[in-house]
Amino acid sequence: MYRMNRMKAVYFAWVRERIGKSDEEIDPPEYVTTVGELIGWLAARGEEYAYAFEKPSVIRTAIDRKHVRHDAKFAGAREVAFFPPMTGG
Amino acid sequence: MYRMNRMKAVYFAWVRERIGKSDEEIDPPEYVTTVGELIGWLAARGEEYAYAFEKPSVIRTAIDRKHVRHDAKFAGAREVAFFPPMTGG
Amino acid sequence: MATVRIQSEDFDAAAEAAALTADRKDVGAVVTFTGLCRDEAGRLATLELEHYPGMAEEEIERVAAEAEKRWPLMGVTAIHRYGKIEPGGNIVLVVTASAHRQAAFEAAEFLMDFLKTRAPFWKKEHNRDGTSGEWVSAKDADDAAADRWLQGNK
Amino acid sequence: MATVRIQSEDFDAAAEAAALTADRKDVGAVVTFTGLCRDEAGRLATLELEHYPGMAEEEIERVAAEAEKRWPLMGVTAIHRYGKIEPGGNIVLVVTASAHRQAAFEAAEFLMDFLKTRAPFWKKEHNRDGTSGEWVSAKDADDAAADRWLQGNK
Repeated sequence: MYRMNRMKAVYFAWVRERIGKSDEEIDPPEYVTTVGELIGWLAARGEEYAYAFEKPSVIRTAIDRKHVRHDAKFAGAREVAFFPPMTGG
Repeated sequence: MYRMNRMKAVYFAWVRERIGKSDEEIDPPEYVTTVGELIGWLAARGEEYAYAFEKPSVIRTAIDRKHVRHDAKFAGAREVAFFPPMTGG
Repeated sequence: MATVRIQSEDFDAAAEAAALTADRKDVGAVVTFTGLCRDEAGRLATLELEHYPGMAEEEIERVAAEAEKRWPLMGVTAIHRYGKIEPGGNIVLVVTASAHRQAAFEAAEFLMDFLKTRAPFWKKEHNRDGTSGEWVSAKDADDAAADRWLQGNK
Repeated sequence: MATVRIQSEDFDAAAEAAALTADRKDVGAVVTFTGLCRDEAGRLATLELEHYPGMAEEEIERVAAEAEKRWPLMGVTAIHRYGKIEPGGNIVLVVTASAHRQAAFEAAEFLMDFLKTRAPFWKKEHNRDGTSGEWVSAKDADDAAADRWLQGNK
């Protein structure tokens, strides 16, 4: 059966370090529609995820390489990214 | 007799061109005490000076290489400069 | 059209600035900003820059395009390095060219402010004492610097 | 202590910027401003810069000293050329170095704003059609740019 929600999750900096991987395929259930809800769903996957997402408000998110807010819907996304506030420049 | 007011006058840009010289010794009378009054006195020295100083308000002045306003007194100055607004940079 | 590069190799600020003015005589002002790695009073051994490949380039291109919309620029170059950088080394370069100085200055500041807060880069510090360092925290001051452009209060 | 030079020869912006960061690892930001001669849509053949020898250097030194008082700078260089300059050629260079970007940017803008309105230089245009040109008029916008630093509204 074709699943709309199958996508790649990518993690950077201490989010990546806490989870212990830089990316993975995820397949969230249909009632999860925003990236904010996705953070909540991911946080329940295990200790390392709970640690990475312990303060959801500091997590920045991108859908298909564009910054989005936590209330953005991810339907149709190929890649959703989670990372700390940026410190480049 | 020792004269306090003997000094060098220097001219730049179109002030220099209109007067026709870049510097000269001047010896203004004692009742001339500010650079503004000096402009008035110089303007009376001839046609070329009248032309150079026809609009006193646009003339910028410096005493001993420091910007001063027209109401500055020049007693003791060695060098008084007259020039248009600056256009460097 | 801006030139944007994400690379681990060092850059040559002078060559990039020269490229923006080569063969043209209408540029009156070039502003070059170089961000360098500080040693933090001798504590820091290396700075490690992680980035989001693909998005880093796209995001800086978006910021550069916005700068070109806001100011009459004749050239924009932005280069950001990733990987390990030693104290004294270059991290980021922004070059702007315009007929007049105000546009060049403001656009360069704008680019740096947004690059700091929007370009997906993260710095990790490795210390001289061998401890492997903290991820650098984002600064409220940087968010405030970026916000001033949104509020039109500059 | 600022480096100030008034010269007819060209300058090397990259070498001047490099000199400010050589052998030190506490500089985080270098801003370089280069002002160039525009050809004014092909009209201009040469720009002639007259200056007040002695005062030009002293006045720029005073402005640089004021910048060093206002911002925590690790280096300041200002070079202004005089004589005949062709379109595309360099006129003025300002380089500022600091730990942080805001100080470097603001100090460079401050220096340029005051250099424009206080340094005793005058530009005369020589045109391609052989007419010998007008003295460039000072711009109200430049006075306004300098004034904003006095009123503390930046």
